[in-house]
Amino acid sequence: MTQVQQKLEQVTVLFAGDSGDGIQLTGTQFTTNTALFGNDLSTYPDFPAEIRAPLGTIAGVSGFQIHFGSVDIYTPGDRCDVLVVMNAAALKKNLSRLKERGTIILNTSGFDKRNLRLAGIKEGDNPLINRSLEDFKVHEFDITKLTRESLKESTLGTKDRDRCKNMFVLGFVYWMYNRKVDSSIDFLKSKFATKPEILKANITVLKAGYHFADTCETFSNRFEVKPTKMAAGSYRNIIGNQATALGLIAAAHKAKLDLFYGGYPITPASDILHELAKHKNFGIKTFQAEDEIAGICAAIGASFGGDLAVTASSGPGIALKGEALGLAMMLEIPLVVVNVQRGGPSTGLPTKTEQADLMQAVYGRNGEAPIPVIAATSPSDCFTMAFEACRIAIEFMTPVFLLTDGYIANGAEPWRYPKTSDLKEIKVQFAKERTPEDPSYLPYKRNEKLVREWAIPGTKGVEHRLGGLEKDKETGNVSYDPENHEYMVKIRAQKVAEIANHVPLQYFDSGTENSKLLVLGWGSTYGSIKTVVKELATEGIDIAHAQVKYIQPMPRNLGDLLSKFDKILIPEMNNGQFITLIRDQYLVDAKPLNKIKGVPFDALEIKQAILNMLKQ
Amino acid sequence: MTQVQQKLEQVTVLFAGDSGDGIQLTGTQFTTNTALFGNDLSTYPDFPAEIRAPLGTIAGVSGFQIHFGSVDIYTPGDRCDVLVVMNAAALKKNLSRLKERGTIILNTSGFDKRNLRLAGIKEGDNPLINRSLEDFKVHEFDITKLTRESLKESTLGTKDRDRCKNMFVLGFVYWMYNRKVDSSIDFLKSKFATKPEILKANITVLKAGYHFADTCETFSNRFEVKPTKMAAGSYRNIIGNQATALGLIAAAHKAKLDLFYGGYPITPASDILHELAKHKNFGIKTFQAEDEIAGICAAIGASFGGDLAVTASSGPGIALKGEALGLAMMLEIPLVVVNVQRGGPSTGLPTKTEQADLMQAVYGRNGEAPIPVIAATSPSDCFTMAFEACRIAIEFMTPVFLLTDGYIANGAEPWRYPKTSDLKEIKVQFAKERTPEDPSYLPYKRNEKLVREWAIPGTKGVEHRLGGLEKDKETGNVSYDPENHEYMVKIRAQKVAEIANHVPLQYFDSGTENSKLLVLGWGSTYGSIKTVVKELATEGIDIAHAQVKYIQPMPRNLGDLLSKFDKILIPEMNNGQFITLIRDQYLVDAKPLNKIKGVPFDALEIKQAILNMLKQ
Amino acid sequence: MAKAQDIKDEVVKLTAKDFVSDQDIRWCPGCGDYSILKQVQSVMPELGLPKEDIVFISGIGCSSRFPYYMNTFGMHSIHGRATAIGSGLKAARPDLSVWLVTGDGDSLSIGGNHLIHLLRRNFDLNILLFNNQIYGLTKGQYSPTSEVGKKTKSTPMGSIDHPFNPLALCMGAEATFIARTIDREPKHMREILIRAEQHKGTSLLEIYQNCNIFNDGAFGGFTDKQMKKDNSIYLKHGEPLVFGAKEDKGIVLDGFEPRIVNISSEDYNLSDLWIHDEKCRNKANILTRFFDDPSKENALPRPFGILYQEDRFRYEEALNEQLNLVKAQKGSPDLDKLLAGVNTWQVD
Amino acid sequence: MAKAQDIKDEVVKLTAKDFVSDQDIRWCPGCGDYSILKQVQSVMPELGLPKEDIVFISGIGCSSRFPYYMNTFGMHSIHGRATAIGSGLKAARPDLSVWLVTGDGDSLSIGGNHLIHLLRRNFDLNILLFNNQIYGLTKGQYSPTSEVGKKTKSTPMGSIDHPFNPLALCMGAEATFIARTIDREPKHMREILIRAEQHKGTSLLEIYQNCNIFNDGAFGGFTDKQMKKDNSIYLKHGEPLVFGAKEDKGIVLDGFEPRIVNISSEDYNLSDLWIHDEKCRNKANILTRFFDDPSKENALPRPFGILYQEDRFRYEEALNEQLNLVKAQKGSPDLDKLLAGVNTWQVD
Ligand SMILES: Cc1ncc(C[n+]2csc(CCOP(=O)(O)OP(=O)(O)O)c2C)c(N)n1
Ligand SMILES: Cc1ncc(C[n+]2csc(CCOP(=O)(O)OP(=O)(O)O)c2C)c(N)n1
Ligand code: SF4
Ligand code: SF4
Ligand SMILES: [Mg+2]
Ligand SMILES: [Mg+2]
Repeated sequence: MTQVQQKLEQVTVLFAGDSGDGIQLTGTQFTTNTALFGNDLSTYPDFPAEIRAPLGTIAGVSGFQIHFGSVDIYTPGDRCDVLVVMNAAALKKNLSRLKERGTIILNTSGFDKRNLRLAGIKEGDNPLINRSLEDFKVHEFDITKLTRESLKESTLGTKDRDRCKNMFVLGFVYWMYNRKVDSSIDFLKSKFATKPEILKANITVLKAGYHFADTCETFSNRFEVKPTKMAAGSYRNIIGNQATALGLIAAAHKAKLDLFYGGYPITPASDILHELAKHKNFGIKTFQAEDEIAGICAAIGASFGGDLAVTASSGPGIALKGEALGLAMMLEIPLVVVNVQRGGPSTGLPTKTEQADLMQAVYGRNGEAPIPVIAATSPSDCFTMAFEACRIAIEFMTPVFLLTDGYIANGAEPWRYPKTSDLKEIKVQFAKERTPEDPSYLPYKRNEKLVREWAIPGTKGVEHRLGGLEKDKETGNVSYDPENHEYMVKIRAQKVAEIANHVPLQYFDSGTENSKLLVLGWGSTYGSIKTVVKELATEGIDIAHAQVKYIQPMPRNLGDLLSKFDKILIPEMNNGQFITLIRDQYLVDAKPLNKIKGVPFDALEIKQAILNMLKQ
Repeated sequence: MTQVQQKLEQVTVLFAGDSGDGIQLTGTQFTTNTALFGNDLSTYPDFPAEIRAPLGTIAGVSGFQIHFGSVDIYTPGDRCDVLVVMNAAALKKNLSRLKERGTIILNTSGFDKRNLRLAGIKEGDNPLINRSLEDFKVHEFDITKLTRESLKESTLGTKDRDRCKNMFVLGFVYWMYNRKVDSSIDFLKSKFATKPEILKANITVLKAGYHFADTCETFSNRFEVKPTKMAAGSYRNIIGNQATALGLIAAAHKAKLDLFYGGYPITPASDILHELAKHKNFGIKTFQAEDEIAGICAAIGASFGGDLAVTASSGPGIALKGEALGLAMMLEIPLVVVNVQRGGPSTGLPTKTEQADLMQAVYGRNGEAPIPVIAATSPSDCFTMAFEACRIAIEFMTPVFLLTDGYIANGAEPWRYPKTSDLKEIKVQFAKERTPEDPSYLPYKRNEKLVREWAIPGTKGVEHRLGGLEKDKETGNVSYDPENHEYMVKIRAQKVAEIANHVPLQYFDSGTENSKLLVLGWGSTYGSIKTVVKELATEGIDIAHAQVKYIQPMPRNLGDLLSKFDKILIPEMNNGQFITLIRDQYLVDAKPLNKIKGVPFDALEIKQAILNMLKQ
Repeated sequence: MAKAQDIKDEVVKLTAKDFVSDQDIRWCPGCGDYSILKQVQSVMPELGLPKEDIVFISGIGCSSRFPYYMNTFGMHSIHGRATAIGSGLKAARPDLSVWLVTGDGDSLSIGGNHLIHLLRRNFDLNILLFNNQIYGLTKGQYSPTSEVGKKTKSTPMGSIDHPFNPLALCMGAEATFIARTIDREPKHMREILIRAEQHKGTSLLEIYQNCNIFNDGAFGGFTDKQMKKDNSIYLKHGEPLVFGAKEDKGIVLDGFEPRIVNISSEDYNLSDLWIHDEKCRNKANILTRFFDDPSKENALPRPFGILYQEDRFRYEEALNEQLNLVKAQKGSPDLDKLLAGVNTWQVD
Repeated sequence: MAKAQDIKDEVVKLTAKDFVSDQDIRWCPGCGDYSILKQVQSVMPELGLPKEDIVFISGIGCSSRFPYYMNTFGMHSIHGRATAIGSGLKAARPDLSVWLVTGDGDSLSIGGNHLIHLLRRNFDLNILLFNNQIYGLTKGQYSPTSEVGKKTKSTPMGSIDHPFNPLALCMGAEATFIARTIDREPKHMREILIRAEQHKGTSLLEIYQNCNIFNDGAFGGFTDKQMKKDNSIYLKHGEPLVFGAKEDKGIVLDGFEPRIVNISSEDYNLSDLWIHDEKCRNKANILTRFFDDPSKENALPRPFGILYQEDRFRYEEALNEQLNLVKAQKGSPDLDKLLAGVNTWQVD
């Protein structure tokens, strides 16, 4: 039969199934393949909160969404073109995310009585029967059976055979998008190097899926998504948390410091620890502490000793670090604190995303304790900003907050990775040895950037004592002097303010100061806003977009830039936090657009808000 | 010799000496006497940071300032009329606080070689010799010797005798201000009931000081400060922390609940625990926990059990409570959290005052975790606001922050104490028992004020499970539903906002909306601002003054009120925190006046700022 | 734990089913937590308490989901703090039967401090410590009870933290009731649960729990049919320390060192053996150190049952005594008097 | 603690004075802290280390002011966290000699968790725990080591918390070096300080310290000339447990119970006595329970000296071994390779 080959600019595929169905693996395999093929892409996994949520239920559904194209891609996509579902619960949970007249690839064996019951679907409502899917293009087949059949020869048990069914799906989708299966075969070979039977079975099923698609009657269309025109360079695919870890390693490497990580596991930050632990050959010391307080305190100890010290956590864990953060600020030693934000408050929604810890980062300490705060905008930007956090921490002898969130931390995208030699230099100037003849050492003497020296143990002649009590402005000795206290509070604030002179100016990502409206974002809303603003441009609506990554202090020119606009819209995945900083600092009547659903903005939501605001 | 009796409207006396000199006792005795005499007054003790700071040094100086008058008194006074110093260090530290041509009462035995050296005064600079005190009225005598002489008969050892010298000073000052010594004799009798020798010695010296002043030649003036015309009622003198404790007890009493206090000692909040522990007969359970986290968590447990639960601390301790506060907010159970603010950041200046934990109270938690924040304006207002904190916590099922600070917590003033029957009612409506026939219990169902019920263990039929994960809006079961999450985040915020309908409207303490400038204060700056604004009024300058006590949510009419002014000045003992809330919420260009010296504003400082602003 | 003081008269006879909540259970299929839940639900009716007088409090972790599944009052609190919350609740409400559920991470890592302080204060409540030697909920990092060398995501080269011996730690922290059981011995678990509840004071019950996803078989030596009898010893007060598939092995004390002997041989018989005495702290301390890896040659068997039990005053009891005493001394509280204080004056 | 690895060649012979900082001491006159400071300063030169290789870290409390007075590197950190900060420092810088100074509140109340975890990890550093059985700095509330019934500002009717036995707790927490000394026995203190420094692993030294302002005489039983010899026993490895003003009393073990006997009588002589063995955990556990109130009839004497010492691998050592191993395996780090990862593609 003739197969039409249809060209597409962009496609969103959502793989969904039980958490035991290997959905995440299918998704990452398809991602790697797509990246190597040369498409721009963005992914977003959606785990259930449970380790092994009850089989077949809505709560147990695991999803992986990939958006790829021959054009630039900024988000994992709002709604999907293709929905792959392994069982009834996966369909029920995700159907609303499918575009009108979208395609469904459906495993019929996941729609038996038991599965319907577990998904909470009454028997009469079985979507395979009740015509509710009529408006979609549905391709249904019994994947379980097909998998078993293709493994008739295998010596594996049923359980192990059934585990291969995700490969059937993968093969099927590869065929749909005209792809080669080689990258996945390579992957399987290394993954199952010691388990030849399993390896064989997986490859067999992968190919079976591919060939099935090729030969079965149901499919008449094959799609082609041409490689994206990307800037020249070397690319790889990268996940946010991994990028954060690499950024930290790269910064330590450039600064010629050992990296010390002190932390306590917490979703969704743990993977930073896991990633760092893999690269001990870079001299990285990872310390899994007894709690978050010990994690940051160990990092403070290591920083005092001269390591580049890092701690990471998510909201509840960061809450525990407030007191120690105040100490680090007072000691004026380098420290990077990563908050991979998740749905809050309290334990909240650990596996969901949110941007609601911004105020905690800016204000969540006792006393006047200003700390620089920066935020990453995308998975690969985590690398850039982690590197920046280290640079600022070291160059300004200060703790620095880096905010990412579950969305970009677990998401992936292609990354034009830099060469070591292209990375900024980070200069560490430890205090030098002194002889008894030198005047006595003044640990709180500051340079022109208001920064004091890093004087580490082992350095002759610079022995000194630090502490959390207010300190004399030069000797660092305890001082209760009122004037000194005011001086110190102000100089610490000025030092942080001074950082504004050493970070990039704010720029428009789209539009100009003559645009009708400014969308001002921060952090991970970047992709959603960018997508909308580009779309509006094609519709002839000129919107400006600036994405703030340096939040405390804000870029020097931000006030100026804001003053050009009558209408400013600030979308945030929280109940309005960044907007309070903007209104306070610049007295502009910016308007909020808040989404607090544990998931990123859909482009449509932002578009609607812009259009509404333009009308007013 | 004839003694002139001079009438004064107000006087400030500062007692200063070594921390072993009994200065605090002298001060409190004089305070009680003054209060009983009928003067309005305000006091402020100034302890050294050390338990027993090195004898004779500046660091070891303990001070007690009392400002009293026949007119209304709002602060402990900026500069003093009379400075009593027991040694050289006390003089050196405090001389700058004495008014021009003020009076010094000076113990010469505190100016020997050793004392001068310890105070860091070169021998040539001995103020008793070098005429540097010429412009003041100095009364110097050897108090140590005089004390010893008056105790010639006593069987006490020298150390015990010397300990009485503060009584000599007290007697002396009583005479100066035309007072009876009876109240102090009563006090001594009860204090030393079991130590007759010490009692006798103290009374002897007290009288000796009194008579010495009467007979010695140095003194020609005796002063009279007439009783203040105060509103009719019963008065007592009260210290801020004591008032806080009484407010909590009173609220529990009115609500007919047991009071549970869980906390960990920290300066300057410990006295709340100490005071509560004294009144166990009110059924108060005080629990000295292993740390601040355990303190608040124990309180959460007690609140879950149906007690009125309270925890108190200061900045560093509050920093540790952030995570648990988020939980309490999520559980929606009553909890009062008192922060007696001290100089920060980090360990900071533990014995000094500051208002720098406001942002921590408003924003210092992960996720969207709004909590009502209120603040007390004076020592006696701590009672009112502690009571209010309890009322709001119970009526709105929420944790509530009460902010006081070292200044008002340790300061004292006369208090027209209320009758139990005059206090607002606090209605507790526990969930009622249910039978299996009743529809199943919905722990998160809300009433018209958006408040859920308090359903405590032991109540049949309302068994339910709470937790820090996001909860279904009615059943309280864990819910990952996106819409439910957004709904819950918003409803929790609305509930807090709703409180604005149940607190007093903001009013002008002085001035009107036609005044030229508004001074907008919060918390403990009340007295200083009030003093200035009154003074300016007498000079014909009409300034409005409003003091905000309900900070989150702000009073309903505050925006309106602010919109009437072109010039708004916000004085704070921090680097500008309240002002960020005002600017953000009302977009008014208020101007800051910040003092970060660990001590309250002098009236002059505020006056200057007002006058400058009026000129612009 | 003591029975709640004023047992309501109208207590109807409850069954295990009455303690099953309406929530779907979210543990992995095969998780040891299921068995523990079932045993707890099945001993609840034996407390003779109405459901509303029972409270389950937990921290965070797989194990800490427990309260959701109990049809009693419950709180799923924050990580490591169930012990502190339970202390406050018990101080406020001595009449309740309070149960704390916690994991090895929750209680011994982040919550270590509250645990040891609770033990010394001896509030009358029960702690069920689910030890699976792993962080389950955060997907498998090593825990403070994991063995040295454990390879996990956070320790790809093996962990280098010497682990806690939880019962030894609790002994050092002044615990008054120390016991151990295991998910796969339901009968034993029920027995010990009842003894824990009967103990007046803090009962610390360590439950070995298999995490079949991240640490499967961690306690295989004590559950495997072939091996368990040689690796475990089930303690009974007043009885000699006998174990082994054939009940042929016993423990004697060689000076201060415990040693395994063969009691079927000529050299030793039952009367030579160490007699278990729950009340002896020094013996209990040695028993907690029966902690060998069971795969080791000549490993001492792991003790199950009650290692130690002591009667000591309860915090909440002492607290209430003070409250009663002061009320007796000072009479009923008079708020007006308190507000007035000592020195007052009148302005007319 | 081991001597720092690369002792600088040019170490000049230092004296106690070299370790005196320029800060005025702010403790109350008569405070036991003075004596401890002096002994520490006087043993410092014996370490044979240059000043810059020594670091003192403390938490908050009177005792925690200590680092200010030492002319070495130092950090006066936050309450309860010196142990955690010290762990990180030692992990980062195994070459340094690290000393932690902490109070009974700082280490056992708020800092309890980090203390027990530090002990199990066995970082090679020294903990000086100043135990004055009170919160000094906050003006005299009872502490976790205060005796039951203690009347303080926060407990006007007497405290109702059963206290910790610090050394028993530390034994339970897998400590490898446990010792006790007292402010009023400077010579003994110096000896033990040196032993603590020599121990490779975490050395936990409890120092009884008189707070003459808020808890004067708490250790009077062990300092009073008349009584101290009858109330204290100074342990020596390999020697029998003898004490008493006339050296006439000894300890024997009656089964598992220690008992005081008169060795001047006929019934017992030296060879009957318990021989101190620092290496025996079971004996050490019993020794930590020599914890009677000395005023009690027949009180067991309080042990001073080293109760327990064990050799176990140090965390920072294992950490560095792993780092070296992986470097040996993977070769020197190549950042470009790391950044590129496994799957890359080229766009021209
Ligand atoms: C403050 C805080 N830190 C970290 C976490 C993440 N976290 C949740 S459970 C857990 C450990 C779980 O281990 P365990 O207590 O042994 O329970 P298990 O899942 O094994 O039953 C961690 C680290 C959290 N929820 N809160
Ligand atoms: C987070 C925090 N909580 C509480 C305090 C108050 N605080 C300072 S020291 C201390 C206890 C001191 O006792 P201890 O450790 O025994 O030291 P000591 O003063 O007796 O030497 C307390 C409660 C604090 N500084 N920080
Ligand atoms: S991860 Fe382990 S402990 Fe958690 S539910 Fe699954 S099997 Fe049980
Ligand atoms: S209060 Fe006690 S411990 Fe603190 S310095 Fe004074 S005597 Fe020493
Ligand atoms: Mg576990
Ligand atoms: Mg102490």
